[in-house]
Amino acid sequence: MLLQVRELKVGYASGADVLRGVDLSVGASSVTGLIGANGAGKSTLLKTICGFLRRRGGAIAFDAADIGKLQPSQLAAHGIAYLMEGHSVFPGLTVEENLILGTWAFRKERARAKQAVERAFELSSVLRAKRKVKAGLLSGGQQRILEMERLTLNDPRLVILDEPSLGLSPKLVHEVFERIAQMKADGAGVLVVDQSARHVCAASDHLYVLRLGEICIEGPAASFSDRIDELVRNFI
Amino acid sequence: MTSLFKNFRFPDRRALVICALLAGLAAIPSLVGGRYIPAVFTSILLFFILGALFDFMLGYLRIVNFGIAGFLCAGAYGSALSVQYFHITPWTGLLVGGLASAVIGLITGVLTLRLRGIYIGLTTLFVMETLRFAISNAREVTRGASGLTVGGFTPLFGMPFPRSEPITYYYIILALVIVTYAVLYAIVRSRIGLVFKAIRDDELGTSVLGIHVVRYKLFNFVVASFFVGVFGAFYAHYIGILVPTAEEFGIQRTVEILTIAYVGGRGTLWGSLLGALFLVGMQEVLRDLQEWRLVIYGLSLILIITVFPSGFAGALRQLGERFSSRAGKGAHISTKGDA
Amino acid sequence: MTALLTVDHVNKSFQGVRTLTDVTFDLEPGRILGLIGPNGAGKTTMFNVISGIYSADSGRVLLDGRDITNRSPARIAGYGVGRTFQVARTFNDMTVAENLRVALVNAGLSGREERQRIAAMLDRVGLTGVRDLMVSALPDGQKKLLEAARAMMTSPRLLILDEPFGGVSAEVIDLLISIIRGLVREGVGCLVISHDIVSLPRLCEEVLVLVEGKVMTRGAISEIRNDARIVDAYLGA
Amino acid sequence: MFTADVLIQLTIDGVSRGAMYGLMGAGLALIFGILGIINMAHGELFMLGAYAMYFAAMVLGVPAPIALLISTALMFCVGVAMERGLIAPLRARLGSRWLVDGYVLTIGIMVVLQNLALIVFGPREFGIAAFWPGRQEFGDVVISNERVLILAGALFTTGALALFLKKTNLGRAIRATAEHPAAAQVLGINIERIYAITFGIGAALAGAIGSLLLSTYPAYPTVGGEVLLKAFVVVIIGGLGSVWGAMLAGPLLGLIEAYATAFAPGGWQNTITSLLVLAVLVLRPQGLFSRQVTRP
Amino acid sequence: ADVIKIGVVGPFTGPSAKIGQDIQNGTKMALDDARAAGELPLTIDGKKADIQLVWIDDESSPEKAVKAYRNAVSREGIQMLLNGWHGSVGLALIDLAASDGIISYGNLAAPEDISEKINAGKYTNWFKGWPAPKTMSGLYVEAAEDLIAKGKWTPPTRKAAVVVEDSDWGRTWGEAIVTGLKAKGWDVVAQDVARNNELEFNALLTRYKASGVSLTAFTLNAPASAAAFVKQFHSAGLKGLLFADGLGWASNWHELTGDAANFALSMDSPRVITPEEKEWTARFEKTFGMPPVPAAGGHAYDYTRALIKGMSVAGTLDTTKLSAALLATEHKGIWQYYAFARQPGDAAISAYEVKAGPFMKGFSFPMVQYYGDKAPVVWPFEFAEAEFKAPN
Ligand SMILES: Nc1ncnc2c1ncn2[C@@H]1O[C@H](COP(=O)(O)OP(=O)(O)OP(=O)(O)O)[C@@H](O)[C@H]1O
Ligand SMILES: Nc1ncnc2c1ncn2[C@@H]1O[C@H](COP(=O)(O)OP(=O)(O)OP(=O)(O)O)[C@@H](O)[C@H]1O
Ligand SMILES: CC(C)C[C@H](N)C(=O)O
Ligand SMILES: [Mg+2]
Ligand SMILES: [Mg+2]
Repeated sequence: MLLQVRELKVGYASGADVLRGVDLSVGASSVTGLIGANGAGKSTLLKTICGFLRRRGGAIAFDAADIGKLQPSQLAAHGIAYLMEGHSVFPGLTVEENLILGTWAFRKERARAKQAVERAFELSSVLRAKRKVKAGLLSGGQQRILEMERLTLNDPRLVILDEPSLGLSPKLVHEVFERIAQMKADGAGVLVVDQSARHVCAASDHLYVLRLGEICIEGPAASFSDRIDELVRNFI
Repeated sequence: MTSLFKNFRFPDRRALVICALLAGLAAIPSLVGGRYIPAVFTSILLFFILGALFDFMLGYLRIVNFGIAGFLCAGAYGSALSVQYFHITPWTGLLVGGLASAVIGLITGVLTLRLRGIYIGLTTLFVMETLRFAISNAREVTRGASGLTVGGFTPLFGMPFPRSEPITYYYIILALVIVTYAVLYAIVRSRIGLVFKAIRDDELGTSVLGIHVVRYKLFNFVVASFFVGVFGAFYAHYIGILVPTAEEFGIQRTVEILTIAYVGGRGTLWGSLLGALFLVGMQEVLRDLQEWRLVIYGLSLILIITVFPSGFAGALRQLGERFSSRAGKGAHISTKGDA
Repeated sequence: MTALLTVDHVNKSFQGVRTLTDVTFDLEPGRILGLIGPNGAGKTTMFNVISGIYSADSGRVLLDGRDITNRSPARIAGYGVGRTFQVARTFNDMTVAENLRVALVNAGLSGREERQRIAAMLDRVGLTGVRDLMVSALPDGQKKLLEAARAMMTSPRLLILDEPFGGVSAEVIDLLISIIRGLVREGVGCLVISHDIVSLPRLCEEVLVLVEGKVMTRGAISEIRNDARIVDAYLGA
Repeated sequence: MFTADVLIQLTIDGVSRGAMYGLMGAGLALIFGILGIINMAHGELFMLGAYAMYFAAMVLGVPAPIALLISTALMFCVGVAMERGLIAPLRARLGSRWLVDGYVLTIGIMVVLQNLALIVFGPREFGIAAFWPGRQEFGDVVISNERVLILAGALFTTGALALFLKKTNLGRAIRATAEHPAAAQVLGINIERIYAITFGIGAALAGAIGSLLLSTYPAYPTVGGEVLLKAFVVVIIGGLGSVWGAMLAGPLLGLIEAYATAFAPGGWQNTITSLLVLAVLVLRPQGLFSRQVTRP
Repeated sequence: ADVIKIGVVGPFTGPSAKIGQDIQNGTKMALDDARAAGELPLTIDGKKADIQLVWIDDESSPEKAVKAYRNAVSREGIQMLLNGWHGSVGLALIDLAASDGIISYGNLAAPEDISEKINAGKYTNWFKGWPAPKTMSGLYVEAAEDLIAKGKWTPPTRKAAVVVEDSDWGRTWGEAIVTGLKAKGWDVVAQDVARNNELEFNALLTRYKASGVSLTAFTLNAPASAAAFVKQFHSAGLKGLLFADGLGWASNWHELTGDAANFALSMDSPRVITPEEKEWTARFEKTFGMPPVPAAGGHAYDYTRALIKGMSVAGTLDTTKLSAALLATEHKGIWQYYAFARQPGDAAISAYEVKAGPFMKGFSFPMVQYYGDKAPVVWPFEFAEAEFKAPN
């Protein structure tokens, strides 16, 4: 397993845990989906894995090594990419500069960094058209596209996505999930949180449902595909 | 705007605590007597209320008013000059000083309406400097850098206010502080105060609710300017000499006030009382250390803000919260409280 | 019957780039119109023009026949336009109840009426349980819900919602839909941007399609699903 | 009386004094933009730079250019140490809300440094007559060699700083950290290091200017107050946190001062200068050079 | 033995700390010297009494001064005030001291307002230690005219420019010199006010140069300002004479200006001329590790010695008697000859003000001309140590 979370306990206020012992794992070359109602603790879980929150109990292992004390700035070096909740472009930097910063982890390898940026522009016509525009002026969806592109520049091994489809048009949602499939094909492990249970279910190999800080259902995604509506109704 | 005060309940716990504190404050100098302690406490009260007024803008609207000393200046000269040229009493002068400052506040506010909080505050820095330089140059009227000598308060109801007896001035400022504080408190506890906080959080989000953000900002700013002016007028008649220097009415004085507001705690009004007690008090206690006194003063600023990042008031509140949560009450997070 | 909202040949560009071109449409009271289109089509910009955050380069916006073009956001809100934002702009340093209270400031209610109204709204959107919680502690989905509730608190006649379903879980979407429908039944007009083509049809029948700043069509969702141009630009294969 | 020569002379004067305001402001703006605090101790960094220069050049007898490098490097270290030792702990305690409280911290630092300087060096001025005595004459227009030096130094530094921020990876990372620290971290940028380096650069800039200007601004405990105010003004005119803005606003302020001094009636120069600054602010409320980068 | 507590006023910290420290050191030195000379302890009301100093740090702000003063009076129980510097602080203290019945001796606050207050008759307790500025600055004009009359200098034009700092001192100094210049037929083309501590003068100088000024006069309290002016005057290539009032308050002026000060003239301080002055200066520098500013440290020293002398003459602390004794006591100090006027006009514009007068006959400063690292007296001619050098 690429990522293993055991018995994870996390909270904000003293005394009240938001995650109350979560177990979850993500394998290489696979997509793991995580769904749950608003406030279930999905974002909290991802933030903790990525070092933005300190756990109160449990363990987080990446490649079998403990990463519970990871600083967010070490993520990239470990090959972990994280799409944060909310917007995370650098608004005053141009689209191009935003992408260049996506190569920070291997900035010393100039040729590779340059190539990665160019490839991103080839892939996305939206970004190409806005190359020299300040990222803060893009529309909500365009910013999301930029974030997705920036994230994949350094060929991460583990990709953690918090609501990648938020604010995207149906067409682009489709593309995002194709992209996820592509990452999986390239050997990466993907952990994806999204409100669109249907999409997550369709794209995932393994599915977790988080409810009030606990995993209440878990299993191969295929086993849910026919009863996804029921799942959503009952647990989300 | 009357309906805006609707939600205000007066004798709540906090208000009572404040009243008790003020009563205590009234007692100390009278009990101790002499001329020194009343003089020091006059300073403490003056800086407390200036800190609270600073915080009224800072803590509620995020206006860091770097020009506050300019409004003090407007009030001081406003009163002193009208006493001199129009022969009003210093008591009327308090009002005139307040109005002079409020008018400048209004003009500044109207000019800077469109600016974000920090810009309004910084713009006032230049209002302050312009005013100071203008006073300095209008020598025929203000005596400029030579200093304007100002008479003390005239007897009221047969009570004399000789400047040689600081205790009498202490009672004047105590009364002024109580009135001012009550007004500020009423405002921040009312709907207007709620709107202030909303504006502080998100201006655009407030305006799409149909709230004219600018009017509220202006209201806040003019009210604060008015009271700062009143205390400027008090200062003029208390100190007896006005000079338009940076130490008196420029950036140095602003920094003194700002420090007290921050050390006391933002967004609390009463925090400034702790700030003024501590900082003014410490300066007096350490007087004998001469230049080391200021080093210690600076170090304690660093220390205080590192140990109690949200000021004394914040520290007290946290203490209170820990207390109440241990008592089993709600354990949720409050990132920010109010008055 | 006159339209509640009329958008009349509105143009808007940024640094020379056309974002809205001759946008024209209207909305009658008691109706809901969906606004869809690819990312960057200009939907949010349209909202910003209507609510006075951006000024239109040319063209007019009328509310009940009254010209509200380029008025200040507060004035326009005062005329009865309530809105939400794509990324919720709640007051995060206040409690949930206080957020709603701010919206009532101009209503001139007594303290008791005010408390009743807030309680009723909290109940309606199911936030009573978190009424005294700081908004910064709410999950994103609930912030969107709260923001919508806050906009409704001002008793608008036109409600414009930017992606109210984005990041909101299914149950809450259901709730939102029923609340909005309730308002519309009372005669409120409603304009909704959404990329959620699963939920949108449950809210409204009619949509306006904006592509590259131009109105492409207006029509029933069922028809639009079969429009090749829209499938190509927006829906995807 | 106001011939072309006079105007040229005034322009040279305005730009050369303004270049220094601009650089001080740039450092202040950089620190404000990235760390979010207005560094009230910025003038004291200038002061320390001036003392360092004096002791290196006059007491130890190091040649001036090398002394300049030494004091700049020293001030970089002082800046980094200050950030690590005093500012970082506060940030760690307060998280994202710490910014506003930075004032008191830096005011504390200001008071301590000022009075320590008074105790350690005494109140007297440590200054020198000139690094490079003499002047250049072009007809009636004269410019002292000192000013040429300062102008060249300021231009060079401005350019270098601009290039650094615009074109290098570190520069981009600094800007990115200012805008979205968490996102920067996710990309692998160690923001703690960025903060320290940024503060170091700001301090080094202040120190370098303090060194360069030693002949006009001798080292004494309260010299910082003078410069801080100018830097402050520049940062505001330029648009808070905008480094470019500050670098352009510096010469602008210098020109305003020079022309106001020359043309305003005696005594009213200061009033007019501050009125002009006020006018600039009211007419361009976001600061002259800042451009909007976020939208609703 | 009893102790007499005396509050010494000065800006010991803050922007004018150099002045403050000099006042402090001068006062301490005077006490030591008096003790060595057997003048201390004093005999007061038949009992031995020594003097203890209490520092009243005004931090250059009247508000701070009032608190410090109250502290000194109430907590420390001072019985007298000594020395002081800022005009504004003097003005804030004069009323308080009067109502507390406290004598203030030798305060250097110069304002005419203080003289006027004394003239109004209420303040028999304020011994004003520095004559009003107009008494002093007029002498510059006299000197200039003298030089011209003697043919030592021929101004190319009769145009002059005056720059002053923005303080009471600066403003009144400027007004006096401008009046003096105009009376002698000078055309004062510019009268400017610089911010306190201003260091940029090029723009002003450009204007002066363009208008063909041949006499420039400034008074700038801060050494850095005075030095900056002198240097920029030099590098702007202005012609003519420069009156650099305040440059003399910088003990290390040559370090700051180099040879840019050549030809400039000052009449702002006592000068180290006599052997006593030389001895005193050397001793001061040795004791405190820095050269003194005679205008602050020197006067503070002298006034302290004079006060001790007056007190021992009075033999009592009774305000009226002591005040009378101090008024009657004349003192030949190291730097000046000190005598206080009994009524206005008496070489002073008010009573209780130190009397101006020629060298060692009253309070006066000689005019020095800077050249190289020397500043010899060049005027009045009878005390001249060097010949005046005309600037090119
Ligand atoms: N900064 C915070 N302070 C306090 N509590 C918080 C904070 N952020 C989140 N919470 C609490 O943690 C719980 C989980 O929030 P989280 O954001 O992880 O939910 P989520 O599953 O991502 O929801 P959504 O689908 O809306 O994004 C919520 O109940 C919320 O109240
Ligand atoms: N203030 C601005 N300055 C410059 N360009 C802007 C500004 N606001 C919007 N734009 C541009 O206008 C276009 C339309 O943006 P808008 O936000 O209206 O799109 P949208 O339809 O809401 O898209 P999405 O569905 O992604 O939110 C985008 O290309 C955007 O870059
Ligand atoms: C130069 C000094 C004589 C200044 C004077 N003491 C004053 O401030 O009034
Ligand atoms: Mg979430
Ligand atoms: Mg949008």
